[in-house]
Amino acid sequence: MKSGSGATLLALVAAAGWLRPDDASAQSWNKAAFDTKSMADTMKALGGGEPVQSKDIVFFQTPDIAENGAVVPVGITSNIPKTESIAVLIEKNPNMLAAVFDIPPGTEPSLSTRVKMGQSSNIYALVKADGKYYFAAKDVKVTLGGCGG
Amino acid sequence: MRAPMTAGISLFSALVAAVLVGCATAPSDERISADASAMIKTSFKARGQAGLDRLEQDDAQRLCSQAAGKTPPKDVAERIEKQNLATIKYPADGKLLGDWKNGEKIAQEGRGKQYSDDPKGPVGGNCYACHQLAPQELAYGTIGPSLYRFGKLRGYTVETQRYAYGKIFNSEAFAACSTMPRFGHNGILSEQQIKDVTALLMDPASPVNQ
Amino acid sequence: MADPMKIRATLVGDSTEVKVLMSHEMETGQRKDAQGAVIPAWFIQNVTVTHGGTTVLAAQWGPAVSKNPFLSFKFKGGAKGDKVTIAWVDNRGDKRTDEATIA
Amino acid sequence: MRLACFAAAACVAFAFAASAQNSTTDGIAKYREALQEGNPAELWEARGEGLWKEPRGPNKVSLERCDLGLGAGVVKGAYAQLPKYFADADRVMDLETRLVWCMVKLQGISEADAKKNPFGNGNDKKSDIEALVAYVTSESRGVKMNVSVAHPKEMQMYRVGEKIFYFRAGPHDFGCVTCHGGDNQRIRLQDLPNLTKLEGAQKAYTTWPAYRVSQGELRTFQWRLNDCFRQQRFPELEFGSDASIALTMFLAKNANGAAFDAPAIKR
Repeated sequence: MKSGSGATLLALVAAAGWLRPDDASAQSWNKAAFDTKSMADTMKALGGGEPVQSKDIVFFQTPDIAENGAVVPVGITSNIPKTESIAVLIEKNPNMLAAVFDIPPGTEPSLSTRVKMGQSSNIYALVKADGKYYFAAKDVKVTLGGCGG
Repeated sequence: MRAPMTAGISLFSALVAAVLVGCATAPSDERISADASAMIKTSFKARGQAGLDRLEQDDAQRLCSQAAGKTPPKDVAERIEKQNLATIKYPADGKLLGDWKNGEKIAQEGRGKQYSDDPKGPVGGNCYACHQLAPQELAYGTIGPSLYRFGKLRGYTVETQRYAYGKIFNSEAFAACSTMPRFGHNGILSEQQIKDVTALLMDPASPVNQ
Repeated sequence: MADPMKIRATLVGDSTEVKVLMSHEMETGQRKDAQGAVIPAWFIQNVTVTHGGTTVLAAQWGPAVSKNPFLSFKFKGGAKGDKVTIAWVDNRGDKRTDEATIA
Repeated sequence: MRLACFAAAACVAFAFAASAQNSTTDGIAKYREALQEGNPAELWEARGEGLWKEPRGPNKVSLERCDLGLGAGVVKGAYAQLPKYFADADRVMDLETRLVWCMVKLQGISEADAKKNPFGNGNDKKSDIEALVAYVTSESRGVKMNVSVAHPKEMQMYRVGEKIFYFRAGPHDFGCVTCHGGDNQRIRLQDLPNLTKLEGAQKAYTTWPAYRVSQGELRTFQWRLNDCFRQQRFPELEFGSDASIALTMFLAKNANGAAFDAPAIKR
């Protein structure tokens, strides 16, 4: 977690571009954010402030070890007031960004879904609350399969 | 009163009849085995590199199937072990240890001989499926014993090298009806591959012996 | 056309819990077929959940969301008998809309 | 034990490996638990129910008059009593072969067409059989397994199935028993049920069919057997073959008494 976290933070900030409020209402899809394939690419798209690590973002139902990387359950709860959106990023996937959820008022800032992981990696939960960005990280190991397919 | 009595008697006679019929017609164990062999022949189709000839059992396979997961009777076990011991071919150059790094790759490789595998593709020993070897690999199976520190515990002697090579070549030479494949005897691994896996077990520098 | 979603909407206290399974390949665009040709990306990009005409969740997904996606969340304000509507659109423009009654 | 380990530095490495192993097992247990919250098998169940009720085939009739052993059209609890002997076919049948029978006899679909796609592969090759199996088996959830060997042909299938379980052949000398004849065994990190014991047979049989997250597909018991034989390095087990039914009979009967609990979700 510590090593390379500077670069990671920059990457997270870069990804923040998709979280502009006007994206939520329309059926838009932020290609630039989903297309970034590396830290370097992501950094080029810089914009927005640096996110702050927060203990108020909690992972639930997210295993330490995934028996199969094709389906990794991820549950994220944000206890930060005025949470507007929650994003799921996988550090070592070819494209880091997996999903973004906009949370309107009245919807609990807590959800669970399932993502693919190519290898053991950090999962980041990135939260936008009251215009500011926060994140939490969880290391998930992906094990080998069985009898060689 | 009458009705239940009648019912009771007829139920009783039905049971007797059933038992008698059962005794008269229940096929013998040999008959069932023969039926099973016949059924297997009509229930599979050749695919890829796996032809129907693979359903033909050799002596050891037939006797071990009869033993039904248990150790066969002592005389049968001795016969199987003797036959299989005679098949072991030690390397002509006398060198039993290859490269443990290749051995580790072979131990990790699960592909080979399945109808879904490329016949030209890699064939591995898949040792980790059943055995613990190098402690760095946590995803190991437990069908076979742990082989962690195999050489260190037994001593790096030529005798142990020969045992390890021979066991990989033909496991049934040492334990009739072992669950371990006869890698050399059945042509799964080449002589060089068996040397490499032997090195994984017996080379003092191998991670297995750290 | 895509198979229907499987949606469960349940009143838990004063919140409605929504659990949905969607039938979709969620192909990454990075896999190759047996002939070595790249299998084109094909995945759900937008998911919108509405209740009484109001959006209660809007999502953008990339191909890293698992095949046959699962999503679970809660919103306040639902009542038994109300309808919850879920719609998705994928990168080919295929769409699917299904609804469930809050139980 | 601990003191002895303390003395030898190398022992520490071993103890570390052992504890890493335990946390691996615990972690995987938690992973499996997390998967239970939503099972995509439900998508197959829903499609299967639709297929069951939809008039199809040249005869344009549904499968709602199909007799799965408890009478025409009775689906509830039917799977918990299969395989069984069907007088109309004069054969012991498992669910898959019975579904094929009904598709042929009721709907007028040719046997070749009914059997042509038993194991689906993605959106373009969805299997009707897998969907129907998902639906029918879901209607036995919670029902106690109660497979009969009262008919001589059922008993014959059971006994032959047992022999096939122990049948070792092929380049690796494998049989079902190789992986499923001992207690507390694993392949890599996958637990292997001991199918020769009541508890193992019950746990294994009552959790198929299952959604396999590694494939993103719902897989039936016929698939389970087919893929076991592939890994045994055998030729391909034919769908609905007698050997497949015999083995199913052996394993299903051994699971008697346990509540059926599928479609499940597995790695």
